[in-house]
Amino acid sequence: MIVAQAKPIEEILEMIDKYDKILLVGCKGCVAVCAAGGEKEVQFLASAIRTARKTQGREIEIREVTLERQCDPEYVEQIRGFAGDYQAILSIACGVGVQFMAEHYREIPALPGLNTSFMGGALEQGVWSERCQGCGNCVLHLTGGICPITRCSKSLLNGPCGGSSNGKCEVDPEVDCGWQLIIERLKALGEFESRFMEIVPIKDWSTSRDGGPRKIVREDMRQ
Amino acid sequence: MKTESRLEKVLEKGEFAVTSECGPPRGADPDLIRKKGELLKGVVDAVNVTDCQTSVVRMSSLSCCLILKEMGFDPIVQMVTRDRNRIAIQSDILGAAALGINNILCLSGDHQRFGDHPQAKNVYDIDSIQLIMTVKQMRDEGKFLSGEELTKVPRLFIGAAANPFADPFEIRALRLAKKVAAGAQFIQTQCIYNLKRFEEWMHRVVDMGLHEKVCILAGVTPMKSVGMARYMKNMVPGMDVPDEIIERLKGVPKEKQGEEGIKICIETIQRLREMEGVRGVHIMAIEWEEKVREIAEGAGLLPRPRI
Amino acid sequence: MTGRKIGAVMVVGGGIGGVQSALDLAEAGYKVYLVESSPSIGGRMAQLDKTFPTNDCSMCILSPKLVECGRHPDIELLTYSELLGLEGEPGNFRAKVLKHARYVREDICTGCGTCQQKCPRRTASEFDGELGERKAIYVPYPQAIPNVPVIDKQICTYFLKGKCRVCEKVCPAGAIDFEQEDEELEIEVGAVILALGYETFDARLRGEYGYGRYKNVVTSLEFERILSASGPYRGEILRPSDNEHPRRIAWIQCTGSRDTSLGRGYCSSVCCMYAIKEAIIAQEHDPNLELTIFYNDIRAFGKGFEGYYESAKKAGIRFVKSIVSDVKELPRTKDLFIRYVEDGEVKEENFELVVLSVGLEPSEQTKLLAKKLGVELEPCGGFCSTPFFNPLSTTREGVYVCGVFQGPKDIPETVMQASAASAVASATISAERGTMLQQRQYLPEKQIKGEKPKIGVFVCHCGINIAAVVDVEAVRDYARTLPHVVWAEDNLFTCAQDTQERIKKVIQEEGLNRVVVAACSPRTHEPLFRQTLMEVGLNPYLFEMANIRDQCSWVHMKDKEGATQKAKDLVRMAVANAALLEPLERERLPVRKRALVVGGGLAGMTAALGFAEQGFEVFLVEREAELGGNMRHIYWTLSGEDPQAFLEEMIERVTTHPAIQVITNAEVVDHEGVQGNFSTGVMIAPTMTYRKLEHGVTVLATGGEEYKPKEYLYGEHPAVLTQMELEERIARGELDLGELRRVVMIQCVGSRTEQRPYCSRICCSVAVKNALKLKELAPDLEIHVLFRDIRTYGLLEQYYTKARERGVIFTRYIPERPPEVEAEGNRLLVKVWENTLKDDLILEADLVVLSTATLPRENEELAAMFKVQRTLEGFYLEAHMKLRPVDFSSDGIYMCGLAHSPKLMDETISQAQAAVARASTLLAKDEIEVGGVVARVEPELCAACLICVRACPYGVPYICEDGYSVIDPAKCRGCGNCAAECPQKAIQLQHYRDEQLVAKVLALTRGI
Amino acid sequence: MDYPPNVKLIRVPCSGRVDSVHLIKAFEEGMDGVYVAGCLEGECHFLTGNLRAKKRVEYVKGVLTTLGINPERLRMYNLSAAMGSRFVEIAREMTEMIRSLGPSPVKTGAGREFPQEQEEGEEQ
Repeated sequence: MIVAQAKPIEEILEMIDKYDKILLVGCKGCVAVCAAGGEKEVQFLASAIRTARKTQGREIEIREVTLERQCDPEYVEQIRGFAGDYQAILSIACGVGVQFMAEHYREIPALPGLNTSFMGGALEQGVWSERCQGCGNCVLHLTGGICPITRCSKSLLNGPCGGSSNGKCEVDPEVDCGWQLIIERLKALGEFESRFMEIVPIKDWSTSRDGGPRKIVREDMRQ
Repeated sequence: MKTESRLEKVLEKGEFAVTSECGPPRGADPDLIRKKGELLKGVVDAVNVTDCQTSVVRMSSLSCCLILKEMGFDPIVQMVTRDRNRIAIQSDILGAAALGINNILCLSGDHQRFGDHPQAKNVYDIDSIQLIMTVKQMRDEGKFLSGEELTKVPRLFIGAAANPFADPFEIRALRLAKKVAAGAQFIQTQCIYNLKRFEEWMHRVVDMGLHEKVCILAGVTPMKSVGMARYMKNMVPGMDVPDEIIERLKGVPKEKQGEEGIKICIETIQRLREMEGVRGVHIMAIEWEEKVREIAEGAGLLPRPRI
Repeated sequence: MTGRKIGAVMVVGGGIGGVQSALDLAEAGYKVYLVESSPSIGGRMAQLDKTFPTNDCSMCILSPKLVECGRHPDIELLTYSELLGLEGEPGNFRAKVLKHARYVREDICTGCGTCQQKCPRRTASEFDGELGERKAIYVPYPQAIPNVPVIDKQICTYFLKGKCRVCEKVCPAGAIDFEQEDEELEIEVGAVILALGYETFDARLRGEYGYGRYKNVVTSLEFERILSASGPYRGEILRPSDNEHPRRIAWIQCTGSRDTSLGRGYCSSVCCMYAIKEAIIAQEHDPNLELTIFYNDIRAFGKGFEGYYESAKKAGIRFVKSIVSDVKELPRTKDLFIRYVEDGEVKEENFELVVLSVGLEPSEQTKLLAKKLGVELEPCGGFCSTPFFNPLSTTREGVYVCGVFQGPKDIPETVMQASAASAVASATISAERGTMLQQRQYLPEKQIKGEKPKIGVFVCHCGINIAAVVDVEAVRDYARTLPHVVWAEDNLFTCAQDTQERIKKVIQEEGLNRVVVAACSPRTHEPLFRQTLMEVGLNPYLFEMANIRDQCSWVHMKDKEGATQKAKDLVRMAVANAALLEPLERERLPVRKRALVVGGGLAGMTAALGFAEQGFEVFLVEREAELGGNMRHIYWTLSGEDPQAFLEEMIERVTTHPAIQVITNAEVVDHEGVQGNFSTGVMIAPTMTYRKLEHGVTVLATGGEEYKPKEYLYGEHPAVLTQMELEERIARGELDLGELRRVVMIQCVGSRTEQRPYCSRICCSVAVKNALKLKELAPDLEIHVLFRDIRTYGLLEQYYTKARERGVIFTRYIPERPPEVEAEGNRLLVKVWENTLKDDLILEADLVVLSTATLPRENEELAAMFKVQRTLEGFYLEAHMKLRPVDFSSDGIYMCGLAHSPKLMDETISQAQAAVARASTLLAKDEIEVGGVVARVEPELCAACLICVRACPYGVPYICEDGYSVIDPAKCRGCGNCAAECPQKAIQLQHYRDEQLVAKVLALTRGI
Repeated sequence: MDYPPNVKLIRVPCSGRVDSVHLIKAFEEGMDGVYVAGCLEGECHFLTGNLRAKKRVEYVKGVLTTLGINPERLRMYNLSAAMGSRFVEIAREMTEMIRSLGPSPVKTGAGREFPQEQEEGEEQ
C-alpha cells in the first residue's frame, strides 16, 4: 500500500489560514489502512483544526467526508454537489488523491494534509516499512524476493558495499543491510552459488520515474 | 590493454608498490593540494585523490589529479557512483584519459546521510562493479554503455576497493572475485588493523587464485591517538580495530601515542609484506600526509624504483 | 433411599448467608423456600455501615441481592415465619412452618409507607440498636424486602386497647387486615439449610463495662448504626447521652469472646477487623478523633486484613494491648473512665464514648430450633456441630448449615459457606433439578425502532445519602426540562423493590422507551434495573445511570449548591446518552455441561466430586503424578481426625467416579473461549500427548506451598524444621522424643513481613496442633511458642486454651526485635526479647520449629493463560472481596483452596463446594446469553486494515472472505480497544459508541 | 473524601476504549482539562487497554502542544477501583493545576497559551 503520515498540524494550519470554510476529505484506501487518512483521522484533524482556531478566536467551518478512494474519478465526483460551497479542499489522501481533487475541482485549491511517504507494508501495529520503489522492472526473482533497489540504501545491484556491519546498513544502525538479507535468503533458497557471482548488468531505469511520468494503458479494457 | 600507468608498471615489475592518497581542499585554492603533494614526493608510486569522501563537498578529484600530474605524480582518480549518472561518469572518464590520468579507482561512495549535505538526492544509477565494467568496456571494446562506438579509447588502469572486514564476511572474497571478473586490475583495501582477519581473507583470495588476476594493495592508516582508534572502532562501519591496538596505544603517554601509531603502522606493513598475494601497500594517512614518508622509510620501502 | 425426592430446598434464615444459598440454589435449578423469622430479609449485614477491608457500603452491596431474591420466581419468601419441625427423610421432608400474622396483606400492600407515617405509636427501633425509633406498624428499614409492613401486636394501640385502626383508615390499598391469623404451612422439600446467623453477646453480662447503665457505652453493632448515613444520627458521630460529637473513642475487644468464665471460650473471629474498620470509618468522618483499640491479640487473619490493620496503624489509630479491667462513668460529663494494665503498669484514661466489641453467638431461638430438628450443637458456644471433613452437614442427614451458626465467621466466609451448603444440599436431590421451577415471566421485547426517545428519569434520595447534599427535587424538576424526557420523579430508594414495581408501571403507562436512574453506581445496581426493564419488555440496554451519589453527594458534602449543579449536569449527560441508546441483541449459546478443575489437591478433588454429584462431568487435571497435594503431608487435625484415611478414601472416590476423568502428569498449555464454551489444552507427560478439553466452567485450585525459609539457620542446622517437616517426622516416628527436652516454635516466619505483608492464617493453629501432639506423646517436653499475635480464631481458640493448660509456654515477641537462633554444636540457642520484662530470654533448644508462611504455588503463567487477576502476593483475586469470594471477575472461572489465600482443610472444603455451587448456576443452564456490550463492525466502512485484528487483546476479530472484519459477539469481551483504534470508525462498541461518548461531552459543555 | 464538583466522569468499559478523537473533541468543546483514569499498569482488566490509552494520551498531548494548548491539561492516571482516596487526590490535583493555568484558550480565544519553544521534545 501507499504509506503516508500526517503533516505537522502547524503546517496545515498555515496552509488553511486564510480560509474559514473548508472541506476535509479522507480516503478509505491505503491511507486508511496505514492509519493516516481514514475517517478517524478526518474526525481528529477536523477537531484539532477547530480547536486551534478557537484558541485564536476565529471559527472555521469544516465539512468532514471520507471517500471510498480518492484515486478514482467516480469516487472523487461524489463531493461534486457541495464542494463548491467550500473555499478549499484539504485532502488527507496520498498525493494521488490530492491531485485528483485538484484536477476535478479546478476552481478550488486542493491542499495536502499528509506527506505521502512510500510503498510498503505493516511490520506490526503502528510500524510500516518501505518495500518497493516502483522501478517498473522487477528483479525480485534474482534477489531472493528482497528488493536491492529499495532495501539497499545505495540501490546496489551486485552485493553489499563495505559499510555493511553486523547485518546493518551504514546509513542507520536501525536499518537492515538489504544485501545481507538477500544473501541469507539466497542461501536459504539454495540459490546463492548460482545467483551471487553473476554480475547484474546495468539497470534500465527508463521504466522507472526517471523515464518521466508513467502511464499504463490496457487496450483490451479501454473503452 | 597496457596503460601508461606507473603503478601498473611497478606492479608488473614485481615490485612492492606504495600508494597514498590526497584529500582535496574545501576551497578553490590549488596550493593546498600542491602542499600535500610535496610531502609525498619520491615516496609513492601513485597517489589517490578522493571523490568527495564521506559525502563532504571538496574540490573535484579530477581537477586535483591534474594539479598533481603537473607536479610529476601518477594520480589515481577516484570516482563514486553516488553523484553521477552513467552519462556524467562516461564523460568524466573520457575527460580524465584526455588529461593524461592513467588510473581510476571505481567506488560506490559513502551514503550522503552522514555528509555535509544529507538532504541531497543520490544517484546510484550504476554500482561500483558496473562502473568497473563501464571503464573496461569503454577502454577494451571502445564502446559506450549504449553500445555506440567511441572515437579514442580511454586508457586507464582500473582499480577497485575491497573491505575484508565488512559483513557478511564470507562473501567478501566472492565480491572481490566479482570485481575482478568485471575488470578490476588493482585493489586497494580498507585499512587493516586486524591482521588475523585480513590474513583469513587473503587465504580465501589466494585459494580462489584471485591474487594472480589482480594486484592487491593492502590499506593502512596510522593512528594518531587512542581517541582516533576508539572512534574508528566504534563509529566507522566496516572497520575492524582489535582491542590490542587500543590497549597498546593506551599503554603510552598521550604525547607519544602518535609515534606509537606510526610504529604499529610500520609493523603492520612489514607483516603484510610477508603475506602471499599482497602486492603493495596503500598508506592512507588521513590529514597526516607528512608522516607517509616516515612510515615508508620505516617499513623499508624507500627509495621507490625508477620506471 | 428409595422414596420420591423433591427438587426444592428450604433455607432457614434470611441474612446474607441464607440469601446467597437461596440465590445459588434457585439459579442452579431448585425451588427455594426462604424462611425468615423477622419481617424482612437482610439480616445483620443490612445493619452494618461499611465493610472491611474494602470499605464498601454494606447496604449498597447487599441491596441488589435482596431485590434479586425478592423478585426471583423460584424463591418463595416466607418472612415473619419460623420453622417448627421437620418430618420425613432426606430427599423428602415435610417442613412445618408457622407464618405469623402480619396484619397486612402482602398481596395487596403497595409499600407506600402511609401507614407508618400516620401510626401514632412509637417504640425503639431494633434495627437501629434502639438508638432510633419506629412505629407500631413498620418496615424495619427502607430497602427491606419484602417492603410490606408488619403490625407489632405488643405495642399496637388497637391490639392493646381495642381502638385506633388509623393505619386501616389511611391505607389507600386496603391492605390492613386485623383479622389475620397465624398460619401453619406444610411444605415439601428435599433438603434444609440452616443459615440461622447470630446475635451479639449481651454486654450487660460484663457488668464492669457498664453497658446498659452508662449511656455512652455502646455495642459495636450500635456503633455501626451510629456511623450509618441511614442510622439514628444520619451518619453524624454523636454519643447517646447528649448528642454531642465525642472526641476520644475507645473500643474494648473480646467483650463476650475468649472468655471461658462466661461460657464463651471461643473467639468471635470478626471483632478485631470490625473494630479497626469502625475506627477507620470514624476517622474518615472526622480526622481529629482520637481512637484507641484495647485488644488482646489483633486477629487480622483474612485476605487483605493484615494490610488493613497496618493502614489503620499508619493512620494514627492507637492499639493498646491490654485487657480493660473496668469502665466508670463520670457523673457530670458522662465521660468514661477506663482502667487498664499495660506492660505491667496500671493506667487510667478518659474517653467520651466506649464501644464494646461484642462477640457473636447463636440465639436462644436458634438453639431451640436445633433441638427440635435434632441437630446437635457444640459444647463450646452452642454452635452447630459439623464433621471436620464435612463442614456443611449437621448431625441430621439432609439438614445442612452455613454461616455463623456453624461457627463465628465474617461475611465472605459466610457467603462461601452459603454457596457451599447450596451445593451439598442440592447434590442429594440433583436428579430433581429443574422439576419445580417456574419460568421467569418476561413480556415479549418491545420493538422501539423508529420511535422517538421517550425517557423517564428516576432520581434517588438514597435515604439521605444523596438527599442530604443534593437538592433531589430540583434535580428532578430540571430533568423534566431536558429533551426527550417525558417523565421524571424522585424516590426515597430507587433500588427498593416497590420502586421497581413503580418503574415498571411508569414505563407501561407513559410508554417510556429509555430509562435513566440518577442514583448510585452502575457497578452494583445496573443489573437490578436492567432486570426491571426486561420484565416489562424493554431491552435491558435502554437503561442509563447517573451516579449522583458516589460521584457527587458523597464527595461534595461541603458544597451543596455545587453538588446539586453537578447532579444536574450528570443527569443531563445521562439523558443525552440515553437518547442515543439502542436495544442490543444477545445471542444464545449452548452450555457445555462439563467442568474443568485444575489442581488435584484437597480443593480440586472436593470440587470434582461436587460437580460429579451434581450430575456434571469433570476433568480433573493435576500436574503431579498423584492426587492429594499438600494433604499428603498432614497427619492429624486439632479435632482428632485422620486426614490420611480421609485422603485415601477421597482419592478412591475421585478415581472411580464415572463422571470424573482424572488426568495426572498434565500441564495446562492453552486456553480459550467464553463461559459455557471453554476449551483448554493440556500436555500429558511422559508421552507429551496433547489433549484438548472442552468444558463450560473452570475451577482453578492450583494450591499453595509452605515457604522454605532462609531465616533462623533453616537448611543449615539439622534441628531447625518447618511445622510440616516436624509433623512428617513425628508421624513417621523419626523423632526420638525421649531425647528432647525443649522445643521452641517461632511464629510468623515469612509472614507479616515487608516482602510478604499478609498473615498466613493457619500457622498459629498448626503450631498449637503440633504442640499439643508433642505434649500428648511426651508430656514432660517443654514447648515454647514465640508469637506476635496468636490467631486461633473461632472455635480454634479452645485448643489454644488447651495448649496453655497443658503447659505450652507462649511468649510474645515484637517485630522490631525478632528472635535470634544461634547454633552451638548440636544445640541451638534461641534468644528473644521479652517486651514486658524488657529483657532477653535465652532458651536452649533441642529443636526449633518454624511456622512458615503459606505461598501460592507458581501460577503466573496459568493466570495469564486464563486471563485472571492475582493479588500482589500472587494469590488469585476474587471478583468482590465480600460477596463474590470464589468468582473471578472473568465469567465462568472460579477459585478455591490455598491458591485463593491460606486456609485450613475444612475451609478449603467449604470453598471448593462454594466454587461448585457458583459454577453450577452456569452449568445448570442449557444456554447462556452472549453479546450486548460488544464491538460491532460496519462492513461498508471497513477497510480491512487489520488494525482491529492486531489491537484486540483476545484475538477475536478476523477478516472474512468478503473482505471485512468480523467480531464474534460470543467472544468479544467488550473492552472497545478495537473501536478506539479503527482508522475508519467502522467499529463501534455497542452501548459506548463514539456518538454517545461525544454526546456526553456536548451535553456537558453546551447544556441542553 | 471531598473533591471539587467541577470534575465529571464519563464511564467507559476500559480506558482502552478512549480514542484520541474523544480527547481532542473534549478540548474542542472547551474543556479546561481532561484526564483518563485507567487501571494500574499490569492490572488492566482487558490486559493492555490502559497501556494503549496511555500512548494515545501521549499522542494527543503532542498535538495539543502544537495547537498552543498546555499539554498538562491532559493527563493519564492509573488507579484501582479500591483507591478511593487516590481518586480524590487526583481530582484535587487536576483541579488545582487547571486553576493555576486558567481557562482553556479554546474558550478565551486568546491565542497560544503554550510557547512554541517548548515543543522541542517533539520529533521532527
